[in-house]
Amino acid sequence: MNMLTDAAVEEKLQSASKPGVSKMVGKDVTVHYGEKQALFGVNLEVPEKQVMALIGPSGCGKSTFLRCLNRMNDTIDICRVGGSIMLDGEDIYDPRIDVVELRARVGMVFQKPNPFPKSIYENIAYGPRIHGLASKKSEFDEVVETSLQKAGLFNEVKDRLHEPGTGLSGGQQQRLCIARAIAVSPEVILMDEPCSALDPIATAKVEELIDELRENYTIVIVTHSMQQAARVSQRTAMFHLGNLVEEGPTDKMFTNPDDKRTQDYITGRFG
Amino acid sequence: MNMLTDAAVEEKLQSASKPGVSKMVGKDVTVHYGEKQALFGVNLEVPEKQVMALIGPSGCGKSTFLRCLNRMNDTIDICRVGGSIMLDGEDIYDPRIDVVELRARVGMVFQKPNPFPKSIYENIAYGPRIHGLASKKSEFDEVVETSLQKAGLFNEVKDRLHEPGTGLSGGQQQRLCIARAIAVSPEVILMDEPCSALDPIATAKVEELIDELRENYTIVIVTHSMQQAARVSQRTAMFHLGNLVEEGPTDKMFTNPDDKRTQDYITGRFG
Amino acid sequence: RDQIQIAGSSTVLPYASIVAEAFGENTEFPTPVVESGGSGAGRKKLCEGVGENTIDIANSSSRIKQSDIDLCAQNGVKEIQEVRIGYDGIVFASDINGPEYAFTPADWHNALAAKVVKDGQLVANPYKKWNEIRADLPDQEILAFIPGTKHGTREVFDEKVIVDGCEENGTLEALKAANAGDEKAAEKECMALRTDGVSIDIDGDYTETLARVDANKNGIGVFGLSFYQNNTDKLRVGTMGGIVPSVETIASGEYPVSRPLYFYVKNAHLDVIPGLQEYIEFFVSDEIAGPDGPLAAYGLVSDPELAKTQEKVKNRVPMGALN
Amino acid sequence: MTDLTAMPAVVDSQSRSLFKRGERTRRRHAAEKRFRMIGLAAVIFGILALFGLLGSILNNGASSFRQTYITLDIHLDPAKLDKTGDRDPEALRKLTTFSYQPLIKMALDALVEGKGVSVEGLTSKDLEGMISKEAPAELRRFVLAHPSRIGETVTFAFLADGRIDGYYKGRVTMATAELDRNVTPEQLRLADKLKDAGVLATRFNWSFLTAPDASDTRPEAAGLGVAILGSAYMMLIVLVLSLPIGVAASIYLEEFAPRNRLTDVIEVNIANLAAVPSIVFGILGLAVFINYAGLPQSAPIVGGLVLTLMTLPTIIIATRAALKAVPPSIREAALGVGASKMQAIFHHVLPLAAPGILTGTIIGLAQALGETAPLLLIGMVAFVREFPAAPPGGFFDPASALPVQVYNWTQRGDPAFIERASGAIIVLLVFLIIMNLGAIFLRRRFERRW
Amino acid sequence: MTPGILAIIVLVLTVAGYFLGRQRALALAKREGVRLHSLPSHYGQAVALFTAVPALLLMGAWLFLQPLLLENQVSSQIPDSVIPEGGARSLVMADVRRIADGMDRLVGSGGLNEDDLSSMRADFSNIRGRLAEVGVALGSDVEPAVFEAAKSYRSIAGTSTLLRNIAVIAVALGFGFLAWRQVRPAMRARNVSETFIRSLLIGSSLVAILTTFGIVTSLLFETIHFFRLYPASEFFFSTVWNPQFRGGSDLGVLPLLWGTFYVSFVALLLAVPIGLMIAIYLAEYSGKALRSFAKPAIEILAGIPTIVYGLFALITVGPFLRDWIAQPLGLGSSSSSVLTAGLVMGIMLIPFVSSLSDDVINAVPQAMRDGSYGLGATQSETIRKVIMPAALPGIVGAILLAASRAIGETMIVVMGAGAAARLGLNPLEAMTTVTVKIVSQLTGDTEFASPETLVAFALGLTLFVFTLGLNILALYIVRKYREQYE
Ligand SMILES: Nc1ncnc2c1ncn2[C@@H]1O[C@H](COP(=O)(O)OP(=O)(O)OP(=O)(O)O)[C@@H](O)[C@H]1O
Ligand SMILES: Nc1ncnc2c1ncn2[C@@H]1O[C@H](COP(=O)(O)OP(=O)(O)OP(=O)(O)O)[C@@H](O)[C@H]1O
Ligand SMILES: [Mg+2]
Ligand SMILES: [Mg+2]
Ligand SMILES: O=P([O-])([O-])[O-]
Repeated sequence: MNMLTDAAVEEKLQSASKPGVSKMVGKDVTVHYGEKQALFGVNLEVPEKQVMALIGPSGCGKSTFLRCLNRMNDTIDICRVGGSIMLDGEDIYDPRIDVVELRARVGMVFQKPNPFPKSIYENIAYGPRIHGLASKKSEFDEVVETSLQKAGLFNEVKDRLHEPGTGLSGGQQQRLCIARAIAVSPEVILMDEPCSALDPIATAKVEELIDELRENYTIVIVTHSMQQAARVSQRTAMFHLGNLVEEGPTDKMFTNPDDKRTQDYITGRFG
Repeated sequence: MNMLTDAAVEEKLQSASKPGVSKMVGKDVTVHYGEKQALFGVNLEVPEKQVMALIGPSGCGKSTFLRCLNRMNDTIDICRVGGSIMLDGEDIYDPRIDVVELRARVGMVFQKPNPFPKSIYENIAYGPRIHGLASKKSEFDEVVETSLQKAGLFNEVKDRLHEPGTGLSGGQQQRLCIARAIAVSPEVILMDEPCSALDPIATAKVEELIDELRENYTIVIVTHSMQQAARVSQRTAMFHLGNLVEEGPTDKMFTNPDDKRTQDYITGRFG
Repeated sequence: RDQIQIAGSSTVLPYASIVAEAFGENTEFPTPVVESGGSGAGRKKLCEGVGENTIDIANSSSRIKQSDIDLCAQNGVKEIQEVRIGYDGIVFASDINGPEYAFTPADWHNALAAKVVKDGQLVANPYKKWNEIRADLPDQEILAFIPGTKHGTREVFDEKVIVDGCEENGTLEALKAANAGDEKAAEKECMALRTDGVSIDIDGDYTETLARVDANKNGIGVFGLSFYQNNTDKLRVGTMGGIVPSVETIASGEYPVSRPLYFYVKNAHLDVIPGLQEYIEFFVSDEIAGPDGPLAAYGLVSDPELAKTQEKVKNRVPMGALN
Repeated sequence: MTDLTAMPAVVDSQSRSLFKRGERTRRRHAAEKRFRMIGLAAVIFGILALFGLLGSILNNGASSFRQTYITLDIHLDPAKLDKTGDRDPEALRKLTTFSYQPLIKMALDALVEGKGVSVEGLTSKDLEGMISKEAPAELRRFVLAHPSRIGETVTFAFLADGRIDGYYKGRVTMATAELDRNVTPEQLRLADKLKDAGVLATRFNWSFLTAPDASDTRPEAAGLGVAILGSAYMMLIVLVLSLPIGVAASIYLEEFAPRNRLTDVIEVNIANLAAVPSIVFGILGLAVFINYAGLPQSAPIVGGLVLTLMTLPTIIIATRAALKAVPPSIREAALGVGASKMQAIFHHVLPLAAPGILTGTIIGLAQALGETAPLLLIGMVAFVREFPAAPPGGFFDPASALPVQVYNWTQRGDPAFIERASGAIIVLLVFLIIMNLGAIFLRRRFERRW
Repeated sequence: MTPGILAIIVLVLTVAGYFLGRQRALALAKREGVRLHSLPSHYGQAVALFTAVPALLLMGAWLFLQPLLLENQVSSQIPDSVIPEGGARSLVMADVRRIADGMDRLVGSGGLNEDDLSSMRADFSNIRGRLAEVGVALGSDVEPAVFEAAKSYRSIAGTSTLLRNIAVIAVALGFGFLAWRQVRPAMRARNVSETFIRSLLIGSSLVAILTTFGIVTSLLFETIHFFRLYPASEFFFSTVWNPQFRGGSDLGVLPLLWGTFYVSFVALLLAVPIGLMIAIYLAEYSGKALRSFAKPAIEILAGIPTIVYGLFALITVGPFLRDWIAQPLGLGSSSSSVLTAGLVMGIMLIPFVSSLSDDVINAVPQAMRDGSYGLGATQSETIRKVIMPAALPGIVGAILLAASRAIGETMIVVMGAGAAARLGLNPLEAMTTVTVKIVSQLTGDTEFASPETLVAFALGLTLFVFTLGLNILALYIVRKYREQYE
């Protein structure tokens, strides 16, 4: 399957080579789960209004890093985070910052779809409601509809908006969670394998969405599909065993990586 | 990415064209979730000692059909199943049959990884223990190790076998669930997107495993990756909106499908 | 606070509630609140201090103790009136369908004490049946339900039945000899009861004793006279020293096992809590506490010296030192 | 593959059918069946125990809702009631119930004569004894309320004495009456005749639910009015305080508190409070609420506070267990869309934990409703005849409580009280069920699996 | 204005504050064209909280302090001469309050006006009678000095109440206004209200600590008293419990602790397995209908007053065990026994185990069950090996709660196990427990200051420390176990 048209390559090169302000910066990020160290001093900048892909073998720390970016790791008792992470120049691990505000600005789609045990409608309306993004019924209806539309789920569920979100198929749940995340229009969207349970068409739809979102939002996406990384991202970071192996413009990473491990990984010779 | 060597095609053609006894046969299978009908009279034969792939867009009923094959749908209150499904010529929906034995013979890997809140070791030893496949500590150790090996997880977790399985990364959990399922060596293994959270290397490893298992076991796999379906399966069934669109030898399906929808789906023009 | 608050003895409670009810019915004052919680606790509450959230009257089935008076004084409760309302008879009764019993204190001591004199020897209690103690007692296994040590009744039982019986049957002498003449120690040993399940302490009330007698037909229970009088169809009362317990025999002092009942009034509350003075006068009036009053009808042995009490109450005479 | 295939296959497909069970499977199924049967047996045991207890309570207590009445025509004789003839209320009030007794006696004599139902050997004292001692009080109340009717003849339905009533409930028989010094066979015979004459009847007894307690001499007049009010007041306080405080404390401990020594101390503390005997809470209540804070004796407010403290551990333990059981993915989902921790908990976790919280509340309140011991020390185990006022003032008035009434009545000498105690238990259980209905209903609505 | 009405006014202001705050936030945001930091309702909440909390705190403090200060003021006016011998100033003050209250009622009922009142004098008019008209009963006639004190009490109280009302409303308005002024779109209103709620949560969890503190202090004092009268070594190590009236009691705690432990153990032996099996059956096996009936029904068992269980033990179970087990086996002939009390108590405890466990079992995610069934596990295997471990923390909580109840239970033991303290192994013999003795010694006839009564406090404290130890042990074991299995 051919993934990149020439035009697309052109565009990607351009956008990637733009100096680009850094939206988020991680410095020497280390993470421990109890005794076990999961990240070893990761330094990574996430450029604004671009898509950054995190790749690497299973268990290498991608989700862990992603969860650091909106302090989702706070919820795991045994998890300790070191180093610093900046959002627009402010340290998000500063005790004075408001985690809630942070998370409102840095939204997340989790690896395992986790819809609320509520109706589909409520799943999506929840975020806008707590952030006061809508107040009238019609506004909510609209947010719900557009979010579902964007996630490519609306047609499938439009007749059952008031049935529980947990009764959806795996892929539907995943799209529901994407819709839920974009409904609050955060500045940064973290997506942990958003297409893992999706068929090619739904995947294409989500990728389209990501491309669209890039105009206004910064996106970090974890993916196992090299093709997907190549298709949607401008920059790619490669993790291995808790280390950041290398980071750079996506096309460079996929054509001419600096590190042997990256090379091996993307050509499938790893391990 | 090139997927099929000529030799492989050859082999596939042969095994698929073998008349092959049908291990499982679904006749007019219908499924309702409450009011909503999810499957509309599906007729499908699963040949013995082959790999059958189920493909189709998200929400089309693949998981539903798969769950019918070992009566996993019994656990969903609102789910009603019609039609009949045979295993070795015996109707598995016959009230007199033994569901436990059925499930022991037809194992399952779920779409969302669901490790038990126990240690990794116990997660795997659980099946052999209840089926009495091992009794001595050393036997269990061996089953655990080989199962984890096969699922390509052993190296990552060998130092933490007694830590909880829920503390693994998404992909690791998925492999743990695969290891758990094969540890009881069922006759038929149902896998619902076993590689969705896996990186290419781990995926390759699992695919290798599937290929190996095919010698002795019958395998049904749901996948969204056409490439994967093409690589591992001998036969492919295509679902759409709760209907079985078409079923046939994998290479035929991917090269010369009868149905327009299949064609569209595998070439990504669907929608 | 508008209501009189009374607390204390559960033995006095029925009488106090009869009076309270009548008082509420016949006067403009609200019906007093009568708590039960034990004499000790009632006196403690009385002595908690003066003030609206302390009680006015403590009912007691035994005389106030010096330590209580001290506690009262310490908390500013200086004047207390002691009002004796009558006597409570204590009877021994068994199931109505069982044999008749004619006891003496000596029998009871022989039946329940840990050590008794048998054939001139001080031995651990060997008796299993009543007729082993005395041939004219029924051929029944010994099983007694006696008040637990929390009850004032137990004190009376110990003193007027067990210790007297101990003396009567000569065990006291033997014990005194064994204790090198120490009277106190001997008396204490007199009161030590056997622990082999023949004598069973009841910490509950008479209804529990009745239920136990009901469940163990050969058991004998210790009851208050009024309780017995309410259950004459279920219980057969035993005589003590040949005397049948009744209001009359107790009033006359023939029947030995009885005790006086009291209540104690906090004088400081007298003019402050509305109706308090009226209540105590009402209580000891002839209409109520006299031999023909409702209390006597219910089983209270009325006090022959009631008139004296009425006089004292009228004059609010505080009690003097304990003698 | 060798090692996998080397393992004995669970089922040899060629030789084994789904319809035939292997030896091991059979054993497992037997175990399954046993387990299930044990479970069913346990449920049946629980329900049987309940029905056994309920049955005996109902059997003993149902009759307390019916009472025997004797209809009498009383001539309100001015010569006896109002010698001056000026209907001066002061003077009328001075007249005690003892003066009303003769009126009843006269009416009884007249009745026996009029109906011609005399019974041999019946003394006039026996005759008087057939009417409840409550009757003169009732009469006096009537006269005080309607002084103008002095001189008229008014029909009253008086309660029959407890023993007569017991005769119609099977508690008293001719045989026991022989032995019973409170009732004679003659009285019973007369009662039968009066019944035939339509003067004596047994009917539903509302006053059992509305009247206050009565003293030991009139079991037939004793009711639960004050106790029901007292219990209702206390339960109101308990519910209003213990549910929010308990849930709030659990949320803090389970969701917010840092895991440190202090939290451990609080945790052990709460667990330990559950083991503190209820009477010790009474000691606490006496010391803190009455002696220190100066709240009144015997008041529902103190009872309510004490029971609140007693109920809290139960609610907290149940709530914490329920909160623990909510999977973390739910919290993450909420936090991930930018909900604050507080919002995540109140919007998502609490609704999912609601069944457990409600269970804790149901059990805690049930326990509080049936508790006597702590009330003993704060003066609520008492004979109370005055009704407490309406809340909030009534919270400070003396009151009784349902379990207290049960406790009191089981201690009384007259066996008629045993029946009433059982009746009180029935009322208590009905009260309990009514109180819990809402919670049970809510719990069913919130129950869901995910 | 009564405190109730004042509170209602504050509440009304609070509600108004809520809407004003909300509205201002919305209006400002609209005018400045910026986004609100928090939801509009959070701004409302913040203003409402500022309106209500300081005002209510002030009101509470005032209500608490006013009587004290007033009392001081007025009671200095009362000459010692009118205080009866042996009486207390506080009682006279109660009269003063009652008279003042009566005057209020008199005025209220229109029987008098203020002028009449101020000219009224105790030595001339029948004040007791007039007050009786409005339902205020006095114990005796009113002394002039007391009446004057009552008048000044009334006037001071009136002024003070007026001041209070003004102050409280002013504070509510003032703080509310300040908070309202503070409302800007950038204000972190959510944080304000959440911090507040959080402190409420912390406060609530401190109630438990305060309760413990209260219990310990209310027991400690008398316990020390007890140990002054009775040697501690005897209390803790003597194996004889035999209180007497006139001193010379043996008050060894060991037989009581043993009885407590033994009876609770028997009760749990019945309640835990049965309760768990009920929970499992209801959560996993039974149909909806049975479940929705059986669960609340079994919960009724927890609400039956313990005295009923006690009678059941006394009348039914005790004699049954004696006639069918104890006597045939030659194990004694006591109708009250550890076994009787234990079994009956066990029945009472069933719902504690069953209902709470049922809820946690029900909360185990379905995916766990699916995982196990998918491996060919039977339902019972799934329950025992997967669901129970997952639900374990909650179940342990339930069992601990049941154990706690068992230790604290009184009535059933009194009637079922008897009142005799004994150290023994035979479960068919009568024994007794700590709680029984706490109740009986505390409510008995003995004088309060004697060791026989005071021992109740020592017993309470001992039991408290004992269960504290058990709980610490339990926590330790649970942690240890969890570490192992996680
Ligand atoms: N528990 C349920 N309750 C109600 N509807 C359900 C339930 N599970 C699945 N469905 C519906 O049934 C249809 C088929 O679902 P199924 O899970 O079989 O899809 P699928 O092919 O596995 O999709 P995916 O690739 O997204 O997992 C979907 O429309 C889904 O919403
Ligand atoms: N809660 C946890 N407790 C302990 N260890 C954990 C926990 N979560 C993750 N880990 C470990 O940390 C390492 C990194 O995990 P992480 O989830 O970041 O991997 P990942 O790159 O997202 O992998 P995948 O692609 O499989 O999702 C893994 O070895 C994993 O086992
Ligand atoms: Mg991951
Ligand atoms: Mg699926
Ligand atoms: O309650 P008593 O003190 O009379 O035993």
